[in-house]
Amino acid sequence: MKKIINEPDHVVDEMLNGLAFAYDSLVTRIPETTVIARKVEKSNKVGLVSGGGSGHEPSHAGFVGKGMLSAAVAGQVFTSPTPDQVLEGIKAADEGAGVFLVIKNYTGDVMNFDMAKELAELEDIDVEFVIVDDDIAVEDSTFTAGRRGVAGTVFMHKILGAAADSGASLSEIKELADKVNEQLFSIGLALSPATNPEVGKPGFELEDQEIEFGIGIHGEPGYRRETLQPSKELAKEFVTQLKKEMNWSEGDRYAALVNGMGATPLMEQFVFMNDVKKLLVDDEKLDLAFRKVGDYMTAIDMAGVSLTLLKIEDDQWLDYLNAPVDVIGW
Amino acid sequence: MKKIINEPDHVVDEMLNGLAFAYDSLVTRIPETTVIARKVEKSNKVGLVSGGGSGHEPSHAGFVGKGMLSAAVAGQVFTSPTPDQVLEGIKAADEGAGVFLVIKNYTGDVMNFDMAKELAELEDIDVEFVIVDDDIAVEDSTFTAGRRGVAGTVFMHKILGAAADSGASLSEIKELADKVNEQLFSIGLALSPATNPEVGKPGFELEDQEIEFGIGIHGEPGYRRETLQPSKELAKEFVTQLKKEMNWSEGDRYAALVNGMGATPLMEQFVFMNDVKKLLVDDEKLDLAFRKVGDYMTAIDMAGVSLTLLKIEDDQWLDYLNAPVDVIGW
Amino acid sequence: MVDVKKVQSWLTLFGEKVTENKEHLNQLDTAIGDGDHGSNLTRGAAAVKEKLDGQSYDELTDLFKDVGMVLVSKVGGASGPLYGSAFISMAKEAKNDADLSQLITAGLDGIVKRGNAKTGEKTMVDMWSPVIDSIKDGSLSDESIDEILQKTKDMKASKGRASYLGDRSIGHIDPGAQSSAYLFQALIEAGVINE
Amino acid sequence: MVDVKKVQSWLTLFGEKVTENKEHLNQLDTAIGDGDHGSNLTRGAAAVKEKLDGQSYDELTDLFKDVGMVLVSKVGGASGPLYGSAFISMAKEAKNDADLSQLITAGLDGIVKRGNAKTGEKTMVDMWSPVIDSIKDGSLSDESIDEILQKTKDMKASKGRASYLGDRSIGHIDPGAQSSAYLFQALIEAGVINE
Ligand SMILES: Nc1ncnc2c1ncn2[C@@H]1O[C@H](COP(=O)(O)OP(=O)(O)O)[C@@H](O)[C@H]1O
Ligand SMILES: Nc1ncnc2c1ncn2[C@@H]1O[C@H](COP(=O)(O)OP(=O)(O)O)[C@@H](O)[C@H]1O
Ligand SMILES: [Mg+2]
Ligand SMILES: [Mg+2]
Ligand SMILES: [Mg+2]
Ligand SMILES: [Mg+2]
Repeated sequence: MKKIINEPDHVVDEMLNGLAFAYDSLVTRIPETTVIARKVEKSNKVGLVSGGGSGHEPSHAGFVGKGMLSAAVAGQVFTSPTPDQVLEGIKAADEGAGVFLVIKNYTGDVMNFDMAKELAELEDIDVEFVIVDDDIAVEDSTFTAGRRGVAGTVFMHKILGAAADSGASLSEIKELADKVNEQLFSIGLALSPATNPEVGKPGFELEDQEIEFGIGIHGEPGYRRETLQPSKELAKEFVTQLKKEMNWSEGDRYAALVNGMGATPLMEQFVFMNDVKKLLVDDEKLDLAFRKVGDYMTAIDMAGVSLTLLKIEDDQWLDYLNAPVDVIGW
Repeated sequence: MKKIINEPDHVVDEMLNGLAFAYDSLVTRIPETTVIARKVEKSNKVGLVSGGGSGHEPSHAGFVGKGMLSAAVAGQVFTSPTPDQVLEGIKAADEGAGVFLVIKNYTGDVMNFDMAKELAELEDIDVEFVIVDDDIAVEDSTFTAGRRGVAGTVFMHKILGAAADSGASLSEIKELADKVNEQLFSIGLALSPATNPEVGKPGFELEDQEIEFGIGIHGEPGYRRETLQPSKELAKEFVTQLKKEMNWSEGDRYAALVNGMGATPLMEQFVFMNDVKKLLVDDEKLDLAFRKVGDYMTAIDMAGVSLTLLKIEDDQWLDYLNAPVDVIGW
Repeated sequence: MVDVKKVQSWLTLFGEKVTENKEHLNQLDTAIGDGDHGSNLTRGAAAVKEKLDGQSYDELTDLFKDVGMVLVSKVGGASGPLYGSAFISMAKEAKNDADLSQLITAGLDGIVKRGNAKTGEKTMVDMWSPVIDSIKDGSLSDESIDEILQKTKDMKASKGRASYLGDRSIGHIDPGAQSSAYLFQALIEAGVINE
Repeated sequence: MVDVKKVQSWLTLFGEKVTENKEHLNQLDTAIGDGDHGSNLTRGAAAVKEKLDGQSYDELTDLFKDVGMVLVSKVGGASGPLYGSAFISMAKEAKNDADLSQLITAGLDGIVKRGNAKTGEKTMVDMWSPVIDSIKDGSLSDESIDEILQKTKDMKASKGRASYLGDRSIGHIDPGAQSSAYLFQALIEAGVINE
């Protein structure tokens, strides 16, 4: 393991301190917690909290700030934060109008955030939540813990953050979140595995020219291993899988995110976006009305990319995506 | 070589198309060129042009937009763009008040940009330039081609971009650039080499636990190889080298950039920033009045970090650094 | 009646076993999960030790509750809330003068309420549920625990992280079942079972 | 007088040599630079070929100018402007009925004006400068070219990318000197030298 760290079990603590120091005009670390909260005057709006295991940087603390998350709660690397920490996040986010939780569909996250919700309700804070499950690589919940929550979560943050900022109520945000989640689909691939610093070894092995389709953001296995192919073939596999799910028609409007998994340079991500464009815009005649390329939901030092598509069902979603924010990572 | 690309010699072309497509509200690719120009109404201000070999993404196209660069010119991977391309960049940037070039001190860049300047002057465009040479790992120009231009260049873009936006004249920008360059110091290290897609093999080799101090942004060798140490020791080496150069005193004001080299996750960069903070703020009592962490000037898929310090000689520099921008990568 | 002191040494022993076998648990979890089950529980065990060391309890319910709360707030991931819920549920049951099998049954209820797993889904439930039967019929032993554990090998996971592997989860012992095996081995070793 | 047709086949030959030896040039440049000198010049050679194919020149100056402009606009890096400046400078000199040694001297002047290197700094200048002497005294041959080339091995680079290596640049042939060696071998092969 070759990493710029000190003690592996201090990584999360030191990372949060580094982040809070570097961006102290935007955010603050709530003392004695793993919560990064925004420095924004409270104004009786709905608070938006997300979080999960660490290792997905800039998720989630990188999206804390005006127009996006009120607070982010970090767990150990690839391990959901505990309910007491999530509760601290909820308290930091609470402006009196309730708090909304964005949870990625992983067993640990769901259970810990759910317990936190119970604890918050004991303290008379209204809490609602959405469980994002955008990863189409996984079979549905009859066979598995359900589709995982992956990079699409970042679109969820952005849209809900803008809605909260514009004064939407807790129930309006809940309704919006459920609608967005229904239209949110992602799929990823890995060229090389992630190494959790606390584990010290890669989570899986890939041969020299082998890649894996359908990987999750903690190195969970995907649905197929094969030899590395040109970018345009990789893009085609993604588009084929997404099309099966989404049944789009010419002219449908989408937001698209090409997301780097942590060790894949932007150079490759832009090349990949160019291939996605050829397939979706030139061939499928979709209207990609909003686009992003970069590292948004990573898996430590995994090399790979994911593609997220969100079907824009409502013009307002686009406005929300385009609304200005004051965060580290958007 | 394991990369998400198609033909290696189409990488730059496809990358520029992917970028221009993804961010078409901000930038446009000038047809038949490798120039990315901003979509901003021209307003008779000084145009700011940078560029260089590709492989440093988000540099330089990621900094094109309101408040920063007018245009960026991309060369082949790790190869300076040619004078005719730079000339196209100059023409795209020209608003009638002259064009300023930010050149990184590499022999190829200097010569090609210089030829472009001559060509532009033939077309009656006033051109001035700065040659950024912030890399303290290199001996001075009696022994070498001079100190290299590395991540500090991004601070140069930001400061000059804000100055140009506020209406500074070509000669004022030249003066500002020279002053900033004098106060700009960087140093980097690599954990693993970069692989140029057109070459197909890593530019150098490092053992399993070996790192190299003083590396350049194309994998140029540094001043020392040794065994990987904890982040805080790496930070100490950087700070020791920078202190030798800069002779700071308690209370001096600095801007600091922790820059990832392309394959180093943000997690590690934030841990590193935390160690930099302990050394510079807690121990040396410097005032780090501006801070950034992230991938700004990369070397394709090299793993490593660099640290840039800019001594703030004038309050206005801080204002310029903090001024809002509309670009992909700041 | 279940003896509070013995339970305390049971839980201390559990923590020791988990800590000793941290790497083994991580390895099991690397095969079908994310490789952290040992690290997660070791973190929890350290916190439990800190909480219990030098402390003595009069009421079983207080002991279970403290352990449950510590686990919930230190472990994270899936296993934190699950083990935490088990002990909190046992704490509630302990108020009713429950016997050991009633306590463990309450623990399982806590796990199931939190995680919704049925038997056969390759989770810790597949350790807890048959162990309860063994306790009831007096057949719990290191051997029977190991037998139960081995059975998780052939199961296909449909809950938790291992479920993403589908058929590829078959052939591996479930890490949570393994850690629960340590729990019940510790139960025997601490003599809670034989009173 | 230098024959235009022969010069054209000289430059075509140069492009072929560079293209054939692309990997070798890249390898030399990997050792002390960034590994692209072969790729850079091959790109340039392809563009020169495209420009010259089927074209015939009456005036040497036009031929040199076209080649220089193509190299400047296709090669990039350090070698693009340097080779480009060499040929543009030769184009100017060709207007003066210059002989071969005067032409190559003008080429070297172009390189030096652009790059400011002196001899001994381990650059292509260390090929061009002694080659001019050899042309003048009629001793230019494949052997003398190779001798000159090998001498760059022991030099320590203080210009261009190799300069960052300091002492570690010693022991390697300079890639730009190697490509210039191909240029002058082609000169002999095309018979420009013997008229
Ligand atoms: N829904 C569930 N019900 C019961 N046990 C579960 C459930 N999901 C996961 N587990 C148990 O949790 C164990 C994994 O715990 P751990 O590795 O600590 O958490 P994570 O999966 O979040 O990394 C699994 O081996 C399994 O026994
Ligand atoms: N200042 C200079 N003067 C003359 N030749 C130079 C100078 N700098 C570099 N060179 C030559 O250029 C060669 C490298 O060219 P190339 O690899 O194509 O460019 P780059 O260094 O930009 O990658 C060197 O081997 C050397 O011969
Ligand atoms: Mg985990
Ligand atoms: Mg080069
Ligand atoms: Mg796990
Ligand atoms: Mg080179």
